[in-house]
Amino acid sequence: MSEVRTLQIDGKDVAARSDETILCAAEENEIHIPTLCHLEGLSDVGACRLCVVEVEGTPKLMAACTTTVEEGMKVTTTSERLVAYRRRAIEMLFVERNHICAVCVANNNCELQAHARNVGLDHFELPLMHPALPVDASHERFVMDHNRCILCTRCVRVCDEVEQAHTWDVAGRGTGARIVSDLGMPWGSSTTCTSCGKCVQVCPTGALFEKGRSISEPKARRPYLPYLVRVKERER
Amino acid sequence: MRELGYRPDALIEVLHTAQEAFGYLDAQALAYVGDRLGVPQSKAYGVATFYSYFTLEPEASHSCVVCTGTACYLDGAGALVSAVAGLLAARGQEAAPDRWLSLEEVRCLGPCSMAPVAVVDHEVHGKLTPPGLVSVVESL
Amino acid sequence: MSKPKLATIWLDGCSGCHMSFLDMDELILEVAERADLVYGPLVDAKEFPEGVDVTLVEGAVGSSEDLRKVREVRERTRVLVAFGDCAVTGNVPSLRNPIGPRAVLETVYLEKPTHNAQIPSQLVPELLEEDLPVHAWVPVDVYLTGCPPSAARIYECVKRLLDGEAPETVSEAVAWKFG
Amino acid sequence: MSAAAPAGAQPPRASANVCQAASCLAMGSAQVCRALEAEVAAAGLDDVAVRRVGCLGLCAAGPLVEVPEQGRIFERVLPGDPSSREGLLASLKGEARGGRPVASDPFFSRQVKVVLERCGTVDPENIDDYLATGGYEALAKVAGSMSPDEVTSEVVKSGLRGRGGAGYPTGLKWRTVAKEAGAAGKFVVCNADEGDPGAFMDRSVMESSPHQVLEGMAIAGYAVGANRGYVYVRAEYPLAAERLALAIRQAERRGYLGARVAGTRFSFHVELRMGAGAYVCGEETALIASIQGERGTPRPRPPYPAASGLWGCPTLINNVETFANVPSIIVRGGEWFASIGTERSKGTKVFSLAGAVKNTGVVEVPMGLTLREIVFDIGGGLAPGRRFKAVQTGGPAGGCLPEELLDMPVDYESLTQAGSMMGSGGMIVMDDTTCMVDVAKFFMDFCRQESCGKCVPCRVGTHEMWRLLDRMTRGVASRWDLEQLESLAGMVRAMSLCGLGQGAPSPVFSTLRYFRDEYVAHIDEHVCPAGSCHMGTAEPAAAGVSPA
Repeated sequence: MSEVRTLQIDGKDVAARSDETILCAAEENEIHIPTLCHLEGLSDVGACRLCVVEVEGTPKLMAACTTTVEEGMKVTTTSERLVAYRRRAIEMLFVERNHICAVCVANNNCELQAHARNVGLDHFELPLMHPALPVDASHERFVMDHNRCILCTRCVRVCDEVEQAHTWDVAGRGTGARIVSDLGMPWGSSTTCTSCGKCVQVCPTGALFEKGRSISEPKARRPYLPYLVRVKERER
Repeated sequence: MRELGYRPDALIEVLHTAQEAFGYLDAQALAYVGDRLGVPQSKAYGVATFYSYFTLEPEASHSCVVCTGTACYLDGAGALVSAVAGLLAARGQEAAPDRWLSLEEVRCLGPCSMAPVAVVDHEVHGKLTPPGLVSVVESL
Repeated sequence: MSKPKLATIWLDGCSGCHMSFLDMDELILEVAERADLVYGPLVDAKEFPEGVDVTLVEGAVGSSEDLRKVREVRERTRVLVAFGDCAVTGNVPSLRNPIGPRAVLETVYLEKPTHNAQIPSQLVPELLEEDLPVHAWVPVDVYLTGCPPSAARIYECVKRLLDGEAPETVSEAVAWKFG
Repeated sequence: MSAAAPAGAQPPRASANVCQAASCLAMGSAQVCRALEAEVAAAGLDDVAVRRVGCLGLCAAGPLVEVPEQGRIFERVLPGDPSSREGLLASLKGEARGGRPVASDPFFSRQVKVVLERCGTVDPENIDDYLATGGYEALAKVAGSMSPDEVTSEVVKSGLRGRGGAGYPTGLKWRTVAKEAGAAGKFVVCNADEGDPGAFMDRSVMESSPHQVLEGMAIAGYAVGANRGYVYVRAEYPLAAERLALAIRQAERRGYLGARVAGTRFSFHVELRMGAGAYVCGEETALIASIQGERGTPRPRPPYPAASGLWGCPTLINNVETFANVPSIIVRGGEWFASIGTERSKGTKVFSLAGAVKNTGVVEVPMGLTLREIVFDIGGGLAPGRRFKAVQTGGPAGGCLPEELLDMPVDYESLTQAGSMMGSGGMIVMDDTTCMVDVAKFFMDFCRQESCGKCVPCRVGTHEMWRLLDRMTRGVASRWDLEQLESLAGMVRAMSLCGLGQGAPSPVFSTLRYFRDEYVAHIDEHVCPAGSCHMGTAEPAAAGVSPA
């Protein structure tokens, strides 16, 4: 059974359950830590590094989404250094692929774009890599545009953990890493995809989208994940 | 596979075995392995493309692996690679499907005292010079 | 005291940012009042003048001519504004970068045309290897994002710069979003 | 397979110990062995044994053959050259001539062998050789007469610290795993994924004394309450894997591994797992993923593997050299071990010496010896006419140490303070023809290719740093590029998820700290002081990003 822990986040005394993450505890206390790969209802992987925080007594920065609270912890969620580093991380996501907001289906509905705005990112110091990447439009209803993918793996996790089809996974490594369906074949020829569309729903950018959507057209956000997860837990 | 008990965690071992048997991992092999071990296809593909030892392309008849670990790098591994690449280019065979020779770079094979090192058809050659390696390769 | 000199220039872009500039409605009269518009697509001047106070550069740098111009502009301008996403990031024109200029020219001039297919070589500037943002070539003082930036933000930016505000504080004030 | 004397037979008057580790094998030592057997037989020397042994250390001069009775090591005994065996055969006949005298040669005499005690003396493919030198005595003692806590206490007392890199106290790690409940079982994992380029000590240990590693693992299993172990060997080491697999089978047959270890109720099963070419799998959470048959991507810690490792079970992970130290600690006691080395770094450390040094090979020295003693006394210094510039330790997460630090003692703290690290023990000597910017680029290229791609700071950051370093080595970089490099290095170190990314900027930091003038020369003067970079004629206004 979980117990109660008391800790400080940004100087504010907060109480949390011992199995809660710093991110969770912060959210409950209206302290907002930026996140990108995190999505309520999915497991956390600590990959995007936006939610890193300073914990007193630890020289390393800790990902708030994967670090559980401890008694007496003193957490800082915003500092000059953290803001600069987060900004750099967002910049890196922009420059590694071809994120051209003006012609993206997710324009104005994109979490990456919103983060850039929040940290005041108005240009890139790093040169754009401009990789040649494919757009997979072979699925009858959906499109995967690798130019917009930030490898947050939300699609991989929702497909594995919630839909349990495990159509998506990550192939390759380093800057060559790509989201793939089945054996790297076109999405449309996937034998495991149930066309449920959950991956499209959870994609934070314009990498996965429904056919027929135009630029900037708002996408309906359906907060069904926590509900589905609860149903599954009850079944178990 | 039977030996390893059809467990999902045997994936890498089984892929090693499959590659040894067929020379490379094609879609059919990956699908079969995934199926038998209860590993989703995309995961099998993800694993096969993560590790540099696995190849999804048919093997060339001969292989030349140049070590580019620190000691070899400092001792001129780069020149070895360019020499063999030059030879391949001259023969116009680098992209043919039934290639004559595959040229690979690998990070540190361990015999650093013999730097620079290359492995030609599984045989280790040390203290190489570019002409030396070219003559080894040409003798294949 | 003479009025500050304002210039605009149009490189590799769609001119949408200039359209947005014109979209200021009556505020454009105020800008005209406050500054001398000494160069731009809207002005009949052949040569980019010396001693310009503020220049809005629309578009990315895609050709040898763009590069020559942007270097000249930088030399002759005190505060250079990367005006819109193309100037700031490369944006749509930079979509050609993954495939390279040769492939673009071949597709446009050789494969697609139904007659007289040839790549023009006279009187047109050479395409650079990559289509890059302005700050890849010359220092930029203020980044005005947007595709296009709204008329209100353009006005805000120009007004503050004409008022003599430091480029850093102007940058912060007009920072918005891409797209 | 082995020429170990059968029980009851006369011990040989003299023996030729022929090195059968990878480096000597590559120079033809297997053929040397056969040729020697024929020649010994032809000369009628029936009281001479030709034995196949593990690494003799001086890999630079292989194939190596030792005649222990004469205390001499013969170098470059080539298969196709009978004249290279003349001195050796004379020595086997009893004449004291030729070869390199072990007792007076600093390469051998300055070493202290704990881990390498049996390297070059036992046949790695024969368990009897191992048993004859006291092998598995420690395990029998532990399982037969010590409590798990006593074992752990002995290791704590020894002061042994992890030999894989970071130097975490081994005893403490064991205690943490021992305390875990582990209702579903616990695991012991031997990290044999020696991936640092230029490091080959662990390979040498596995190829030369595989049983010693297995014995260390079994003792650890007993101490922490684990009944299953995995050795994760990198795919580039087929010989090491082969010998370990053979050793596992032999040990199982003899009852030192398996159901009833040394006749006690303790059981310990060991399985071999092969890597498949991914440096990041040396990181413990990635290694766990890889053993589980997954992509070798690290995950954030905590939870540490000690609490949640393989399949969520408490898991003890140590590296090859750490385990190889354990049997001696049990037999001779923790206090004996702690008497070697320095205050905070106990025992010995095995290094692989490579690069521009005369005696390249594997050496074991007490902690606290200076870099100068290792490079110049043991390593024999540089080739004539070459000038020492730097020694690189710690692999891609380590650093380059300059001449002025040569008198620094080699221990965990000193190396870290100097901006490098102990790492697994690779030591690469660089001379004045090596460009330090190019070295930094080399390591960054390595990290960029080995980055797993999970977190963005490492995935993109290593690529961007490599690009900047590449510009510098081509003579097209500006001061702005240098500023960017430093800024990126700080961010990648702080923000990356695992040790690969956190350590990747280290070679940049250390070369900037000690060799900044070389960076400046590349940038301001377009000159490579070492003369190794091909500086093109400056490109007209390269498309770098210029400052606002």
